[in-house]
Amino acid sequence: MKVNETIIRDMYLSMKKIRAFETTAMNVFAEGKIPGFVHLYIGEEAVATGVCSHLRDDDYITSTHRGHGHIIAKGGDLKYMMAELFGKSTGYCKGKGGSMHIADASKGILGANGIVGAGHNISVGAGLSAKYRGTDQVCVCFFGDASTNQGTFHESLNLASIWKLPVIFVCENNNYGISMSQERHQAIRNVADRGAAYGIPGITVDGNDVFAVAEAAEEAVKRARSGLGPTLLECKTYRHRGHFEGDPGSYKPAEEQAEWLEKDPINRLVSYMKENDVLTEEGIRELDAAIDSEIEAAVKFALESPDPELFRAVEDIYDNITEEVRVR
Amino acid sequence: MKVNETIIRDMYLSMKKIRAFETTAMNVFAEGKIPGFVHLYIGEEAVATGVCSHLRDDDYITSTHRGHGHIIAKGGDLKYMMAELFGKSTGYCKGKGGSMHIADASKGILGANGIVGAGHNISVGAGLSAKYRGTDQVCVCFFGDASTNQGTFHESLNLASIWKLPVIFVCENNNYGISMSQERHQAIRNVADRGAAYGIPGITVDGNDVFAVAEAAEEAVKRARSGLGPTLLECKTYRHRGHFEGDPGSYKPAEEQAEWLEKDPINRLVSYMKENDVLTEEGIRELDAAIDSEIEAAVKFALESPDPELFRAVEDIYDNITEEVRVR
Amino acid sequence: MKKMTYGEAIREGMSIRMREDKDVLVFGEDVGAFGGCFGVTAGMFQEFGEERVRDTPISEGVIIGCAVGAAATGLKPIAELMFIDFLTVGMDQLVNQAAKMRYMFGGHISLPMVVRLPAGGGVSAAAQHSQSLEAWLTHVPGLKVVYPSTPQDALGLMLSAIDDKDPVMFIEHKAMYAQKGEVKDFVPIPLGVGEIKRKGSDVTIIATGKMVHEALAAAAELEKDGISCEVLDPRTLYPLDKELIRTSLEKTHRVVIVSEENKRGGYGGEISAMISEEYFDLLDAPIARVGALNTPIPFAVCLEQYVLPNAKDVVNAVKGIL
Amino acid sequence: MKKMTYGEAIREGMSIRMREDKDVLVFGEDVGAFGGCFGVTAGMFQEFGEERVRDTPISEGVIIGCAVGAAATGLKPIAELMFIDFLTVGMDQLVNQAAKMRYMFGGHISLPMVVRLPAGGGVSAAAQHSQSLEAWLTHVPGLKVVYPSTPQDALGLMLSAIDDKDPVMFIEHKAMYAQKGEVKDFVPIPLGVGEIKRKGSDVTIIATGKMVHEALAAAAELEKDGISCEVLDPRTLYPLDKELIRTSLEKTHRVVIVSEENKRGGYGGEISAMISEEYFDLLDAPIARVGALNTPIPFAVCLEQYVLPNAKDVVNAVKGIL
Ligand SMILES: Cc1ncc(C[n+]2csc(CCOP(=O)(O)OP(=O)(O)O)c2C)c(N)n1
Ligand SMILES: Cc1ncc(C[n+]2csc(CCOP(=O)(O)OP(=O)(O)O)c2C)c(N)n1
Ligand SMILES: [Mg+2]
Ligand SMILES: [Mg+2]
Repeated sequence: MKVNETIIRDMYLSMKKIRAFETTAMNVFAEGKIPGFVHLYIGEEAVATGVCSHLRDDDYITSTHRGHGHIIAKGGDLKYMMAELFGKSTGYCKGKGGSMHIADASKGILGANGIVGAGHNISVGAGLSAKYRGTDQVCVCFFGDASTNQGTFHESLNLASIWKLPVIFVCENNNYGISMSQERHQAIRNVADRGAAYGIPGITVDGNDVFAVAEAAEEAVKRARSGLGPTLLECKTYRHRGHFEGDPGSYKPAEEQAEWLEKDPINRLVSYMKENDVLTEEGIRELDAAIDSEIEAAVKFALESPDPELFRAVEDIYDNITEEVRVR
Repeated sequence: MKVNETIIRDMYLSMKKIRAFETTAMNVFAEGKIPGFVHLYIGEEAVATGVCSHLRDDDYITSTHRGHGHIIAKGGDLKYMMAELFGKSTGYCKGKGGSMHIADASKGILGANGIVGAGHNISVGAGLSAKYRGTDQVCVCFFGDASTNQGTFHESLNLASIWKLPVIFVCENNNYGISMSQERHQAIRNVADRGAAYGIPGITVDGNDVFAVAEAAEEAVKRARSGLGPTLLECKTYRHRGHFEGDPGSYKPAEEQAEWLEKDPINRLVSYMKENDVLTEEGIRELDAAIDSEIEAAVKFALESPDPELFRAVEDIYDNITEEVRVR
Repeated sequence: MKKMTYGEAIREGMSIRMREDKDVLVFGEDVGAFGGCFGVTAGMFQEFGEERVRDTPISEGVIIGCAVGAAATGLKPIAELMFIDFLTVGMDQLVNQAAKMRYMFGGHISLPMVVRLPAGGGVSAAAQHSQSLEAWLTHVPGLKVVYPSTPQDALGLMLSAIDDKDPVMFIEHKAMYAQKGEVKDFVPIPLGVGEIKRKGSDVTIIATGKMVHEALAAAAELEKDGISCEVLDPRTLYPLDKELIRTSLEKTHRVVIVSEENKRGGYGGEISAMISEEYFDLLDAPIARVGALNTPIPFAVCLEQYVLPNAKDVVNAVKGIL
Repeated sequence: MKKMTYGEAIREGMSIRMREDKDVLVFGEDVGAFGGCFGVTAGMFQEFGEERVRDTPISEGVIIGCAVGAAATGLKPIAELMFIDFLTVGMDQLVNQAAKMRYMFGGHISLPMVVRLPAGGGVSAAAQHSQSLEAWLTHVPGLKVVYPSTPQDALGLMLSAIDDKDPVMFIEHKAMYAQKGEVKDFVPIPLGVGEIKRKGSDVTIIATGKMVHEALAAAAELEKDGISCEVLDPRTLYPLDKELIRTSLEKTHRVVIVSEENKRGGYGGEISAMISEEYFDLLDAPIARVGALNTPIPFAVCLEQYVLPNAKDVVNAVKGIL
C-alpha cells in the first residue's frame, strides 16, 4: 500500500495516543483512583487505527467493553474520556457511564458497550439509516473474536447482507474471550470464514500491521460507500494485559505472550518509519512528548473536575421526564 | 441406497399417515372444530420420515410449530395428538398445549415449539445429556429455513460443534418463512453452506426424495453416534398449504407451486414402489385403508373425549405447588 | 367522525406520520406485501414502498437492535414484533440498549423509536403466543409504555408515540384488532394522560387494555345492583396518570385494579403498591386486584377462559370490597 | 460450625451435590479453570473435571437452552450467567421454554435445573452490570426464585435448588461474595420458608438479598430511638412465605418493604399489593417501600450510592409510617 508520510504520522500518533492513554488508565486504576471494570486495548492499537484511518467524522462506529482505542482512533477527546473513567461530571457521560459506556455522537461514536455482541445490532441500524437517508456514510462495528458466538453476530451479518447495508464488521481476534481461547470457543481458525454464511466477503489480515489493516479497511469502506454491502474483516491481534485489570491472564501461555510481544504493532510501525525515513528518532520523541502532555492534561482535567451533583442521577432517563429524587 | 421392502413399506406408512392426519386437521379446522393456529406439514412428509427411519425409540427429537409430521414419524400416537388439537383432556398435553406444543417424552419427543429457533438450543442440551451419560443416543433437531436466521441457530451449532455433541440439525427448507422467500431472507442458496461456519459437515439433499433423505440421515446419525459430532442436513422441500390454515399463500408463484406439486414426495414413492414391485395397487389400498381407520378412530376419540376440568388449569405448573383456583 | 377498527386506527396513526415525515419507517416480519400477521400494516407497503415498509428475517434481536441504531442516527423507526412473547428474544436490545443509552451516554443521545407489541390472550394461541408482559417493560427506567383500549386511543397514542423522543412500547391487544369504534380526533393523545371511561361514585376500577371493556361490562352489571363504578383507563402505563387515580379515590375510597397479566408481579400490583403508599388515607377497603391466574396460558378454550379475567371477576372483586 | 464467605457457601452447596450425584453438572462462561468471573467456581474444575465443570462460549441463550434440554433428558444442570443482566439475552429459553414446558406438555416433563444469577449494584459496574431483575422472574409462572442473604442461607438454598424438580433461579448479590458468616447446617433449607432475621414488635421490615443487611443496620439504629423492628427475610421470593409475613403483621400492623430493585414495578410492589389485598385489616399505616430510584444504575460512586437504597432510607421509611 502506498501511504504518504502525513498518514503514517497520524497513524503513529493515534496508536501511541491509545497506548499512552491505556497505560495511564492502568496506572490510575492500580492506584485505586478509578472504580469499576477497565478493559485495556494495549497491543491492539493497529486495528482501530488502521480502520479509522479511512473514516470520516460523519461515519459511525460501534464499540465494545474494550472501547478506549476505538474512541481515540475515531477522534474522541482524551480529557472527556479520562474524566469519564474517573466518574466526573465533566466526563463524556457526566460520570453516568464510565469506561464501558463512552459515546460521542458528534464524532459518530455510538458508544462503547458492556454487552458482548450488542454493537453488532446497533451498527446495522446505523447502516440502514445511512442508506435510507441516501448519504454515503458507513458504520464500522468493532467486536472481539468471542463475541462472534453470540446470536447477535449472526442476525446482524445476515440482515446487513440482505439489505446491502454500508457496515464493516471488524473482528479484533485477540484469540481470547476472557480465559477461553479461540480454538476452544469455536471450531474454525478464521472468524472471516463466517462471511460465507451470509454471502459477504470475509477477509483475514495481520491485525498488528497497521498498513495491512488500513488497506483491507479501505477496500471494505469503498465497497460499503458504493452500495455493495457489508464486509467481515478479521484482524488477528493480541491483548497484552489480562481481560480486565486485575486478571493476571494466567491462561495465556508464556510463549504465546512472548511471541506476540515481538509483534507489537507500535514497535513495528516505529521500525518501518525509521527504515523508510518517515520520522527521525527526534521526530518521534517530539510526537511522544506532545502525547504525554495531552495525557497529563487529561488526567489533570479529570482530577480537578467536580463529582456529579447527586440530583443529576434522576436526569437523562427520558427526554421530558425527571424522576423523583431521593430525600435522605 | 439399498432399502428393503419392509423399510419402504414403513416409509410409505409414515408419509401417508402424516398426509392423512394433516388433511383431516385441515378439514376439522375449516369446520371450526379446532381452535388456535394450525401449521400443516403437507408436502414435506419425506423429511421427517426419511430422518426418523434411522432413529431409535430412545433417540430424541425437537420440533417446531409445524410439528405434526415429526411427531408421527417418531412414533407419536394419533389419538392423543388429535385429542390435543381439539383441546381435550385426553390429549398429549391434557388440552393445555394444543397443536404447537405436543410432546411425548416416552418417545423422545421433546416437544413441538411455538418459538421459532427454540428447538435448536434444546437439542444441544439433549445432545449434551446423551454424551455425558455415555449413551449412544442422538438428538435430531428439525427446523425451517427461515429459523436459520435466528441467533439460536448460530449459538447452537457452534456449541454442538465444539462439544462434539450427537445432534443432527435437519433444516426443512421449504423456501419460505411465512411470506418471505429464502432469497429474500438470506443471501445464500443453500442453508447447508452455514455448516462451514462451525466446522461441521453441511449437506443438501432433495427433501422430497425419502430415500435421499434417509441416506443422508443415516450417515449423519452414524457420525453422531460414534462421537464425531453434529451435522447440518438441509432437505429442500415445499409446503403445499399456506403458512397456517387461513393463509391463502398468495406470495407463492403459481408456477412454483405447480412445479413442486409435480414433485410430491408421496407420489414419487408410490411410483417407485410400483416400478420396483414393492407394493401392488392392492397392497397400497390396504395400507391406506388401515391408515384411514386409524385416523377415523383418532377423530372419534378426540370428539368423544371430555373437555378438561377447569381446576386442572392450575396444575402442572410446578412439581409440588398448585396455584390458587378461581372463584367465579 | 369515522368508524374504524382498532387495527385500522393503529395503521392510520402510522400512516399519518409517514405521509408527513420521511424519517418514519416500519419494519418487522411479514409487514410488507403480506400486510403483517394480523393485517395491521395491510396496504402500507403499496402506499409507502419497500424502502419504508420492510420485511425482516426472523431475528427479533436485530429487529429491535436495528431500530436502536436507526433511532440513534436520525430516523424514527417503528419496529413490529409479531407477538409480544418474542420480546424474550430481543430483551437485551430493548432493556440494556434502548432504555439505557440516553442515561449511560449522559443525555447526549435520543432514541425516538416505537416498538409495536401484539399482546394478550383469548385466541387459543396457547402459552407462547398469549402473554401480557407489560410488567417487565414498566419496570425498566427509560422505556415508556402505552396500551390503548379503543380505536380512538390507539390512533392518538400512536401519533404521540412516534412524536416522542424516547423508546415507546406500544402494546396492542390482538383480540381487539377487529373491534370497531368511533374516531373523531386525528391528533396526538399525550402520553401520561388517562381517561375516565365511565363516571361513578362508589368504587374506582382501574383497567388496562382489553380489560377496560370487561370493567365497563362489570360496571353496567353492577349498576343494576345500585353500585356506581368509575372506570379509569390509564392508557399510558408509564408515565402513569396518578392525578386521575387520586381524584377518583377522593370520591370513591375504594379501588379494584384489573389487568390481563398473570396477577403475581403484574403492573396491577405496582399501581396497588403506589396507591397504598401514597393514598393510604383515602382507602376505606382493601385494594383488590383482578388478573389472570398464575399459570401459563392454556390452549383449550374452556381453560383459557377460566384463566383469563373477565367482567364476572370484576363484579366479584367490587362486591368483595363493598 | 464453619466460617465461610457467601461465595464459598454457594460453591460448597454445588460441590456437596456434585459429590453425591453424577447427574449434577455446571456450565457457563469461564467457570472452568478460570474459576468464574467472581471466583465462585474456583477449584471445582480441578475437583470435578472438564466434563462436569464446562466452559461455554459467550452465548447465554444456548447456555440456558442447553440446560433446558439437559434437564428434560435426565441431568440436573446448573447454568451460571456471569451477570443477571445477561438474562436479557436468554429470556426466551427461560420464560417460554423452561418455565412453560411442564405446563404446555401436560405435566409430563420435569426440568430440574438451576440458573445462577449474580445481581445487584454497588461495585461501579454501571447500568448494564448492576441490575436487580427479580421482578421479571417472579412474574413468570413456572419459575421458582430464591435470593439468599447469608452464607448459611446460600448453602442451604443451593441444596434445595438442586434437589428441586422445577427451574430455580438462584439470585446472588455480587457485592456479598466476600462477606463472611457462620455456617452450621449443611442440609437443605426448604424453598418457601422465610426467616426472622431480627425479632421486633413495632414495625415489620421485609427485606431481600443484600438489603437484609441494610434493614438490620436500620433496625439497630432505630432501636436507639426505642423503635423495635422485626426484620423478615423471605429468602425465597417465589414461593413466598406469606404466613411469616402475616404473623409478623398481626403483631406490628406496620410494614416497610426493602429491595434493591428499581422501585417502580419491583417485586417489593407485589409483596405490598399482596398485603393490602389480603391483610388490609391488619394495617395501621401506609405500606412503605424502599428501593433504588427509578434510574439505570449510574457509574460514579457518589451517584450509585445515591440511587441505591441503604439503611438510612429504611430508617426514614420506618419513621415515615410511625
Ligand atoms: C452478553 C454478555 N455476556 C458476557 C459478558 C462478559 N464478558 C465481557 S467481555 C467478555 C469476553 C469478550 O471476548 P471478545 O469478544 O473476544 O472481546 P475481547 O475481550 O477479547 O476484546 C465477556 C465474556 C458480557 N459483557 N456480555
Ligand atoms: C421467535 C419467533 N418469531 C416469529 C414467530 C412467528 N412465526 C412462526 S412460524 C414463522 C415462520 C417460520 O419459517 P421457517 O422456519 O422456514 O419454518 P416453516 O414455517 O417454513 O416450516 C414465523 C415467523 C415465532 N413463532 N417465533
Ligand atoms: Mg477476544
Ligand atoms: Mg420455511
